[in-house]
Amino acid sequence: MMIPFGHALAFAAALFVLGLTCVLLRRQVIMILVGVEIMLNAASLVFVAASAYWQQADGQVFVIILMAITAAEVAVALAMVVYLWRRKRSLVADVFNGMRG
Amino acid sequence: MSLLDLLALLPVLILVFAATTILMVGAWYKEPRPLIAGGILTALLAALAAGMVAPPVSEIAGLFSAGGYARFFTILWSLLAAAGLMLGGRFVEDKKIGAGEYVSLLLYGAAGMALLSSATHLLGLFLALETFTLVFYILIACNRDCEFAAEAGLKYLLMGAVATGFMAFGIALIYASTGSLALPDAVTQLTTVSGELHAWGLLGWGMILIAVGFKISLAPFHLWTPDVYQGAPAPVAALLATGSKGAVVAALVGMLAVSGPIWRDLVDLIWLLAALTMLVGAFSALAQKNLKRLLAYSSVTHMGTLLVGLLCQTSEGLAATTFYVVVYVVASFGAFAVIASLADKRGEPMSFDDLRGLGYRHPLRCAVLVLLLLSLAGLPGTAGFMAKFTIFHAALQSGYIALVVIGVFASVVSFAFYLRVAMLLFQSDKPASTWHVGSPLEHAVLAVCSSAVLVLGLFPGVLFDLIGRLLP
Amino acid sequence: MTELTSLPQFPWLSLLVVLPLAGALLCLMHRKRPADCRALSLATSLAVFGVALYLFICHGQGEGRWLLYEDVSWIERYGARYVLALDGIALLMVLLTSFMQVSAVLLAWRVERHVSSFFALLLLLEAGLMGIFLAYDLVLFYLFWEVALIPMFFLISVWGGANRRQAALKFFLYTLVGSFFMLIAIIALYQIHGAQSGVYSFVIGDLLQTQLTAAQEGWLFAGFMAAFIVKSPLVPFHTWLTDALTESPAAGSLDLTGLLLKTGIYGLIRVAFPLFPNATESFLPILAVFALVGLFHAAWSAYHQDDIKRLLAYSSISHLGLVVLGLAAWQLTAWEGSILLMVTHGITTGALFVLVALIQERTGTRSMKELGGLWGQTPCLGFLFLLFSLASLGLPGLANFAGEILVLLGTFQQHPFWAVIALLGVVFAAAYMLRLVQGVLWGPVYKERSLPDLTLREWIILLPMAILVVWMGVYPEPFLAPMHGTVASLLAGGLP
Amino acid sequence: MNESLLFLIPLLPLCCAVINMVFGMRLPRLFAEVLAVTGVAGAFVLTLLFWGYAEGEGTRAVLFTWLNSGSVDISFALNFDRLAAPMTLMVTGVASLIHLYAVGYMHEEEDYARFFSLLNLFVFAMLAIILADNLLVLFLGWEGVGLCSYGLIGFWYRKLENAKAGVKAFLVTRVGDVFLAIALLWLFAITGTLSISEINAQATSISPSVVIAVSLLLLLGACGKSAQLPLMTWLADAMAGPTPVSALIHAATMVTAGVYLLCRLFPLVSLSPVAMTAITAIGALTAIYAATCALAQREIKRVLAYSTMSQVGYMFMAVGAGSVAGAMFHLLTHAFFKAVLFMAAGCVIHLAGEENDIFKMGGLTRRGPVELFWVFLAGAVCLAGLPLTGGFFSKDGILLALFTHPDPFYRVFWLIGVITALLTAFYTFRLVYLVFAGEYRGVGHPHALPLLMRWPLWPLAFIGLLGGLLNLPAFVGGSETLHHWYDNLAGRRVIASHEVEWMLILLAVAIAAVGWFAAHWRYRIYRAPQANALSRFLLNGWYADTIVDRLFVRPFAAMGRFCSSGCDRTLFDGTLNGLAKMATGWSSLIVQMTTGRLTTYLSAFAWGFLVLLGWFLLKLVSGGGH
Repeated sequence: MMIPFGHALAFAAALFVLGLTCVLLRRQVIMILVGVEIMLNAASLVFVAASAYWQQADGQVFVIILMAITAAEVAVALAMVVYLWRRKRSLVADVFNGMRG
Repeated sequence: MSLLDLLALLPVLILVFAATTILMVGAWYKEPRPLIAGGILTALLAALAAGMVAPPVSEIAGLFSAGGYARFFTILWSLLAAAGLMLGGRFVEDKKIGAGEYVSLLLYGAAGMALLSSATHLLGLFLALETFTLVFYILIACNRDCEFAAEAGLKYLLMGAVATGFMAFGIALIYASTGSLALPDAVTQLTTVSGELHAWGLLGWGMILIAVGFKISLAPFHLWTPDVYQGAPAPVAALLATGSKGAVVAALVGMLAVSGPIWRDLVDLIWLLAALTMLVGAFSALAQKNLKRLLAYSSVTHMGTLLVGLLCQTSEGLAATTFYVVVYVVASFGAFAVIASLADKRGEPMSFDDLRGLGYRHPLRCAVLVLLLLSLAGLPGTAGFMAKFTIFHAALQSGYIALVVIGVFASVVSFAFYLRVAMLLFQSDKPASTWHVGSPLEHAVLAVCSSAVLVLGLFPGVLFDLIGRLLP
Repeated sequence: MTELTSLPQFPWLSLLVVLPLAGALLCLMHRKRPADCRALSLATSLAVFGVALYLFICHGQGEGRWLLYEDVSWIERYGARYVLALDGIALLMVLLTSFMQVSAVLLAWRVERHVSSFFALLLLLEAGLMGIFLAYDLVLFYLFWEVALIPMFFLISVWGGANRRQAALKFFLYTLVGSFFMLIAIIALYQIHGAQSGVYSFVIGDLLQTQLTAAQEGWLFAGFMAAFIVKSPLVPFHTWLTDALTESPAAGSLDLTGLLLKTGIYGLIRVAFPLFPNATESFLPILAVFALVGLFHAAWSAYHQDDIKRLLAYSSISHLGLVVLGLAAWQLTAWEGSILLMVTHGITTGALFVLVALIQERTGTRSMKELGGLWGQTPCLGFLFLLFSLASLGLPGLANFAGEILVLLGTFQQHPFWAVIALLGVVFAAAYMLRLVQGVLWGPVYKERSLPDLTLREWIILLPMAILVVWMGVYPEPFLAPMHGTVASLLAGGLP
Repeated sequence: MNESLLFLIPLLPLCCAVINMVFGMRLPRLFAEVLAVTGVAGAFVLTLLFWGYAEGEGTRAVLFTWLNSGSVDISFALNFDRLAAPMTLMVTGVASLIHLYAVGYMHEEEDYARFFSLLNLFVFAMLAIILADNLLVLFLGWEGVGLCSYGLIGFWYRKLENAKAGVKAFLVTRVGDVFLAIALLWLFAITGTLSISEINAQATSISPSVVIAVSLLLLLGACGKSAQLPLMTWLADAMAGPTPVSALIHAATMVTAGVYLLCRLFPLVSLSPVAMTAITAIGALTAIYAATCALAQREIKRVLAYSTMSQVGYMFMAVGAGSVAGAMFHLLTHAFFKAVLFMAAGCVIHLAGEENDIFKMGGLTRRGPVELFWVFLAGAVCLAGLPLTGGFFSKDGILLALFTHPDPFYRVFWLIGVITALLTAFYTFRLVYLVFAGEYRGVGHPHALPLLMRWPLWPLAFIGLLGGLLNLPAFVGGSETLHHWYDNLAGRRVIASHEVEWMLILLAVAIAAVGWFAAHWRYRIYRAPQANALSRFLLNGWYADTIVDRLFVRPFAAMGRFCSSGCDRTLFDGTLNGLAKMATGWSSLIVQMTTGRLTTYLSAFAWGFLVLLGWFLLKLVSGGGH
């Protein structure tokens, strides 16, 4: 195998952090969701790399299931986005701060 | 995946298939009551199946255990789903929500919790977790009349999504470091591998911890809790506060039970989390002016206490934790049930102004509420005391004296805010307005919860022995 | 005492606990019919009193450590058992409790708001107290210990005076903090004992044999003391009491001062001292200092009060200081005096609280500035007020004197100095009690108003107390006799 | 007759008291009065009947066990012996007459039942003291008389100062009681018993130092009840009570309880010369102090009160000089003539229209029945110690005992006694002149004197005058009856040559005469008194009250303020409230984390993550990760 495991992990970690940063810095609900997707992809990457490293299929199975779950999650999320837009005509996350304390 | 596996999976299958059917039927047939009834029956049936049908295999497809412990929680969550449906009935009717959807979602959720509690494989764990998380994304936001529902939904959704990210990545790292997803190995390998991989694995555990921290709202990942509980309809909040958390804890307990103490390197981190959670929860609750938020924060405190039990990693501690989970679920669910049963067209009585003097309008249910709150506080004679007692016992045995002292301190504070509610309810300065009389089903739920709290408080021996036998 | 398994007999002790509980439940069921609730709770408390009286007469003179002993397995997993044990001291406390309870119910006859709940809470309180006085298993003891707080809490916070909620919370949390320390100590002791003997048990009798290092014993003892000292209460942990007593409704303050206060000292006698003899030995002098400080502090504070209820609250604290001093002397006579004084103080101060309640009913005030000359307006009430005040300042021939003189006689033999200091407190007691009497009975009439004298119900409450006060002052023998054996064995089993 | 019938003596008054207390107001007035009188008179008769029991070693009677715990075993027991018998007789006798007088005196009082029951109760308590076989029963009576005096002094409770006077009496005497109690505890700790006879028997085996201490404690106790220095302040104020009360409590009986106590425990007390000297000194000081105060008093009853104080001082001196017989002798005679004086004073006040101030009296011989004057005079001459009266002999006996005491230092006390006698004679006749001589200076209208207020005075007056016969000294041909009656209890036998005795007699006569003439010269014609510093000083009893107030009362109140508002309110509650505030403060601080904005919540993840990473770094740096 040409790519050392460590590099893969490092790259995935970087990706994860990027995704997290996106989640933290963007205010738009959509963009936050995108950030989450990136984080999940980082996870998938690790799985793939690991399954290659350990010579097992489990990791790839997990990746596939992960995709499915992500899809479902996104579906719900988008429905929610529409719902929110109807209510407040805005998708800035911090607009929804009716409850606090 | 043989037939025997399917037989072993029967309770969950019942839940899922019934859920799907009801979903289908609900599309054409809008009459809520029969659908709800069907859902309740299904849940009870599932519980019955879990109790009666002995599983032919001990493990299902290497993903889920079919052991007594898993069965126990399957029964518990199924019953909880039934109770949730009992509470939800009136809510669905009043708010004109598709009964089919509601029922099926609840059943799916129950299935997810059941699977989670019996997961023996990180994949299964992740799957189950996501199942009921998705369900709650929808359920929380389902009340269109409440101005906060959408907000609650959004908050839970985004937080949940991020948590999922952490979860997935954590599992991935563990897999990377150990090369296995099956539970005992996945965690026990970690002790054998060394160097870089070990570090990655620990990191993975840390991330899982963060994700779990979100699910069972440990400080500082608890911030969403009060908002979501406040925005979510009481029946849903009840499930969210009890089932979704209980299932996760149950999964952790199972994990620790099969694979022995695995947190050697994480102990002081968890110690910190527990202490922080107990204190933050207690003190935040002290400042609340809204019953649902107060219950949210109280649940935070309880999760901290649970973590103490988990931290021990001894059989003593795990048994205590399990007991605590059951007791907490019953009491907390009951508390939300009281709110749900009082709710009417105006919404739910949760602000302290609504509660003031309510005890003279609805003495019985307010008395029940006080009883449940006292149980949550841990008054001797109620189940809550026995639960706290066992946890402290285990903690002292493992030598976590400081944690016990903190826990005691936290429970003093929590007594303060629970009693404040109790006084509020029976404060006769100005007459309170009348709320809904509550449906028989709701009263039944309350009766069950309160009697359970008392019985478990006075004769906890039964449950102790059961748990002692079930723990793998 | 483990070899003393449950004797084949009717479970009288459980009956003492269960009867009030049943009464409470029945009361709650008859929420719509207050009259029935009154009758019901009166019947219940009378029945309990009957049982207690039966025990006093038929089982009062038993030999050995226990008069009655009930032992049923409860929580096997933790070795907690349902053990109720009756000895001479417990017998007296039970008798006192049931007696006071009857008065309390009669006193609460006039309560108008939420009658059924009120009586239910009263009965619940009685059950809790009975449990505290009888339980011989630490978990059970702790259970009753806490359960007894709840009814008191609601009695104060719902039916209490002006700033009742604050007082109620203070009362509850303060005592709670103390008892949590006890909880930790209980668990720790349990584990130490289990680790040593392999037998995990919460029964005090078993735990007596635990071998503790000095440090362990000290810490555990401190844990228990935290609960008992706060409950007793010893100065400076007493401020919750004054507020609670002042704010709580008449029946509540009757039970609080007459019974709930005694639980702390009772806990010392029954739990803390026997379990930790060495720590006790080294702690006794400190305890004595606590007691004396409390005695004088409370006496002085009482002298300064204008609210007569608050004055009485302080007087209670002062008396309990003497009781604790007697215990600290660790001498048979002193102990018997202390226990007798607990009982008599319960009756006299309780009666005074009743009278204060009646005065407040009639005049609508508790301030000495707005009282005076009551003797002329309500002679019978005045006479009883004078009688109980004299008893409480320790006039020979009345109840408290018997206890006090025994305490002093005993204490002087061990520590003359303590006794002499305590004696000065006697003058102080006279000072504030006479000030009270003068403010209420003598002097010019504050306002010319036609006040009714004692009604029949009030006579029924007070007359037995008056008779007892004289009887116990002149012939306390029947009340001393049952405790001789118990006290002796406690003292023997106590210090090595 | 078995001896336990002796209990009828104290119990009879008690029962009557209780009956009166409970049913008094519901019974016809006459019945209540008859009941009260019979109670006491019955006791008197019984005492006569049982007189035989007192001879020899006396008789013990046990009723039942009072306290029994461990080594403590105390029962209600009487000891009717030669010391107790005459005292009992005197108390019951005088009390019966006073009760009769009281019936007349209180015939307009509404609240008669309380009055009579308290009087009877008092007699009971007094009898308990006298007949007590153990110190605890004695203590019962001791406190009992205190209580009754409290109730009787403050009888007219509507006037606050009366009630206050009552409280004062109770408290001051209670201070004395504390010392008595300490002595009691101590004696029990040493001897293991409280029976007086046994204590006296074991007295010699007690270490001297302890004896001194205990005796001094007993002395202080006695001072409380007998209004001796330093616990004398209550007696003068106690005159606020009705006159019969003053007569009964403050003349005849209660104040002599202290003397009786010392005589009872004489075998113990006499073992320590120090204590004896202290007793004498206290007596002497009190005697002269009270006499000086009496010189300047304006109220007739206060004069008598102070004179009582000083006479009791004589009795103390007698005890101190070791002559129990002398003390008891003076005690008995004094009881009679002082009772007469008080009751007569009551009549006088009636005649003067409830006027107490002797400067607003005068000429009362012409306003009232003349026999009143003679009775009063009889009392007065006894008090002044004119020759051949009872007072003369008893006082002379005491002076003789002092004079002949082996310790020369006692001569000083003797001198004080003599001076006091002079003063006594002077203020007594001052009183007589101011009240009876000259013109009426008051404005009040005389009230009629009911018969019951007049004739009880006669017997007392006669006994007072002829009291000397009780213990007529040998050298005037008397057979010292009382002394022989007491024999081994009588204490030191006073032996003196006839010359000395005659010398002292003459001296006493001279003194009495001088006092009388001085008063005659000063007060026969009334001259308005000029108030100077000295007279004010004496009028206020050397400002003793002020001193006590400054030294004890105010500090006590201050402590009360400090403890209640200073400690409890500010310190303890302050701390608690501070804690509560702190908790709420924290909570409001923590709650601010929940901003309600999603970004905050999400950043919590980040923070958690960072902490996690940091923690791992820490572990790695510290050689973690294996």
